[in-house]
Amino acid sequence: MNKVVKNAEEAIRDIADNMTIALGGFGLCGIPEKCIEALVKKDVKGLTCISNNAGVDDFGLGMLLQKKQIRKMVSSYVGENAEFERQMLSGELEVDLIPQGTLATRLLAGGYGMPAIYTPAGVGTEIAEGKEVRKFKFNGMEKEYLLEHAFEPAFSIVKAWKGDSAGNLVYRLTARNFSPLIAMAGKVTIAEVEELVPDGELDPDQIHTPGIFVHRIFEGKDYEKRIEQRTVSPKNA
Amino acid sequence: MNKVVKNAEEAIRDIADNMTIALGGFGLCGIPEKCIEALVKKDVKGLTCISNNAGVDDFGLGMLLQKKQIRKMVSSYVGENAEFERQMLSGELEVDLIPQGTLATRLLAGGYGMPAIYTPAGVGTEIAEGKEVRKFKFNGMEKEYLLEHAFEPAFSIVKAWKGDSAGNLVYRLTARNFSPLIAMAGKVTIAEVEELVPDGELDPDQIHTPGIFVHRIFEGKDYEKRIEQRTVSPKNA
Amino acid sequence: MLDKHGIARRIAREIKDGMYVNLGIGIPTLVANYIPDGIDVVLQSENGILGMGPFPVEGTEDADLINAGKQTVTLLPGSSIFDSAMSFGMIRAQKVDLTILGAMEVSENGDIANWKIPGKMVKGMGGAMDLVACARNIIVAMQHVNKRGESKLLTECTLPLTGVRCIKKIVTEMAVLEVLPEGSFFLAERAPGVSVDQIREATAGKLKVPDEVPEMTV
Amino acid sequence: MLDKHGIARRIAREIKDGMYVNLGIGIPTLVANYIPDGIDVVLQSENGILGMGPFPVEGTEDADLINAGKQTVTLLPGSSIFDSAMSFGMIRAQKVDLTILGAMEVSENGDIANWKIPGKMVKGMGGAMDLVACARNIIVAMQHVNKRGESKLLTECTLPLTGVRCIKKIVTEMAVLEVLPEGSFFLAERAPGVSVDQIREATAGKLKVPDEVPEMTV
Repeated sequence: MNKVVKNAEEAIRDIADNMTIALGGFGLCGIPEKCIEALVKKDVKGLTCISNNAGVDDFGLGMLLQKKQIRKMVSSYVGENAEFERQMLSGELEVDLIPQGTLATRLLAGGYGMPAIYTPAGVGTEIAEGKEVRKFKFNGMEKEYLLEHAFEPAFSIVKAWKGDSAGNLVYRLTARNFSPLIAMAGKVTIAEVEELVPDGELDPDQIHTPGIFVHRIFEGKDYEKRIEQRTVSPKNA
Repeated sequence: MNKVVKNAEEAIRDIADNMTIALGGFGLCGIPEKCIEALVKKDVKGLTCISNNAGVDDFGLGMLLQKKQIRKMVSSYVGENAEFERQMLSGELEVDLIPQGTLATRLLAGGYGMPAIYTPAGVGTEIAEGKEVRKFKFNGMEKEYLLEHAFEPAFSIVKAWKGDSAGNLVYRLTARNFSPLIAMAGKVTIAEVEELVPDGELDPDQIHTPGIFVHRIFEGKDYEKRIEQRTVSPKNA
Repeated sequence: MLDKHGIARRIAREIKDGMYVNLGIGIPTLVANYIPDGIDVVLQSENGILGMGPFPVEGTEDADLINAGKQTVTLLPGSSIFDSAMSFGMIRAQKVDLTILGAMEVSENGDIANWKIPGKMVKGMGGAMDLVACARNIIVAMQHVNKRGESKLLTECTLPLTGVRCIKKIVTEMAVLEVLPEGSFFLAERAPGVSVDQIREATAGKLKVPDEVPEMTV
Repeated sequence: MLDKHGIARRIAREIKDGMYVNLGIGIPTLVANYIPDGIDVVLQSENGILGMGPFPVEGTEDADLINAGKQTVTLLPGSSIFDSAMSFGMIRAQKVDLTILGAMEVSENGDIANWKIPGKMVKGMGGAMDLVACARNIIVAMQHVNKRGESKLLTECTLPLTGVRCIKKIVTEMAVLEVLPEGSFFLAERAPGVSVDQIREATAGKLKVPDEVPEMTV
């Protein structure tokens, strides 16, 4: 089943104003650079973006923020982004902050057809307001859990290391993060990969995202892969 | 962190009468042969076994059934086992039949600390008796779901292809099946592997079960890997 | 009257290009042999395969590579292996486009029974309850009547149910039937040489027969 | 008075052989530098690492390998990488033995606030709400008082909560404190050169002081 498209422009052709999309990445690590660029160029507006972070001012989702293409961010952590903070505090940008594990599990729920899940994260905090609270026993302890609903984004966009025309994806190191979950949750899922390999080259035992979850795939060129916090040990060994 | 034990006997040393244990495998594919043998030898009784299948008369869990060591089976499919059928119909053996996806997801829930999950499997059937039914909308459709609880076996036993002393596991082909889920769900998890490799040899990107879920690991010798249904295509090409 | 290969061949025509398909044990497994050329289909096996291929050439069987019927199989290029939670995850999320499975009984409102005969046969439901509860598109491959000549297409199932109001299409040795939302079997096609009266006789549930019932092309 | 390295060093003594430990951003990250020899510990980073190693040697940084603080890191032999659902799965299932994180405020009943200052700073909770709600064993690394000299160990938190009744142990520049089930800070250890009175003064919440308060060994 050949899911290869030419490029990012073709892959995102039908992402329209006011849609809900989910994007892989943690900080700037593993973000779908090419599709974000194409969304900036296409200038779609009013997007709801589900993504753990919101990029930095001039890279990642920050580029969409700069152009005010995002109506609402659904994230767990949005620091390191001055334009974001400005838009949020001024009320231009709607922000739904969600515990990171809840975000991950609501995406998993979307991919696995579980309409809702229970998690203890946020019980007793403002996150719990208006949510169903229920007691369960787990690991020998009774405690309270919140009912949280599955994410079902219209489009999901992820970046992987390698992929094939069947849509199978392999991620590299912590560039994996939310991407396999986001890939599963999308009604339409777009994957950009550093290397598109012939079918049969990827080891079937080592696929992180099976092709059934991926609808369009293309090879991106010249990834910048910017590092947010370059921390190193001294060179003397 | 070195989790290596000498052999199956040492690995199962504290599995005692009347405990609940979960075992990996689908049919005879990927079953923990060595630990099952050791359980037979140790002659623990009154076990509750969570496993998709119950083996055949003289292999796999069938060996524990022959010796009447199992009080209760929790499975999705138990055909192909005459002794099983006899014990069940005579009432000697308690059997809890569970839809395969529910079984898998309840194990996942145990591994992921989700006390309960919702699934539509079995709604309106005898499986739903006494269970909470709740309507949710998913994928544009409202339907009924059952609340099902996480499995939390005292011991989990899985067989993997390769493993290291940190407890990381890699499975081979469909011998994977339920094993990663079972490995995660156990309060104590035992892994037997065809090959125990030095730490650092397994690619961190390609671990199916991270070592945190595994408490004891050993290399088994001379796996029989019996085939239940040998189906072949003719040799003319 | 169709034989089991005929049923499989007729069902194969329901498979469209680009589909992900789960095939149950028995007649459904045969469907794979009749998928028309030029139709690109990926077979899912619920024990954890996408891209399942034919049985292995003798001597190349691998104990670690079986399908949900525990038969040795092969993988095609572009295949993937995953655990059972992901397998039923993709089924539950309706990523699998079509499920084909057998049945002991189907009722006129789309209920299906195929996992248990109380006191006699209890093999378990395997993945069937998940598949019928989740799939958007289910085709049942079955015999119209049992060995004692009794209809298996009923007003109500007599055996413990596998799923309720989930079956939309049935292919038997005699006919192709659709389950209508108001609760009846719509006779869509006759098998070659089978009359409407024969089908009416073999169907215990409500049968809706249109003015013209085309003979199926297999 | 301890500096932040002193706090980290004191916390490191809480880490036992065989533990899986999650270290938050800031002082907790420093704890890794002071884990005693002979103690075998695996560091978890909630973006998907088990077996996290030190920062890479200059020139070997890899943009694809960062920790939850977005810092470039390395992997140790026996490490593994996984997605965020599994990462928080193992946290939620309490497979991670110990969580060390920072706080803006802690209350005498173990509530913690560390993610939001209404109208001023809203960076988000990241994984903190999951970690405090799930972990069986949490140590807070924090300053006893804020820049204006006000206590951060309170009767009740004034900032939006991250989690309720979840903190059991706190290490500050002045003391080691345990949160007692009935709702008070138990003064377990004094930092070198810090008096009980100084600690009493810096603690707004209920402070329970035993007859003898040992000076900590760092």
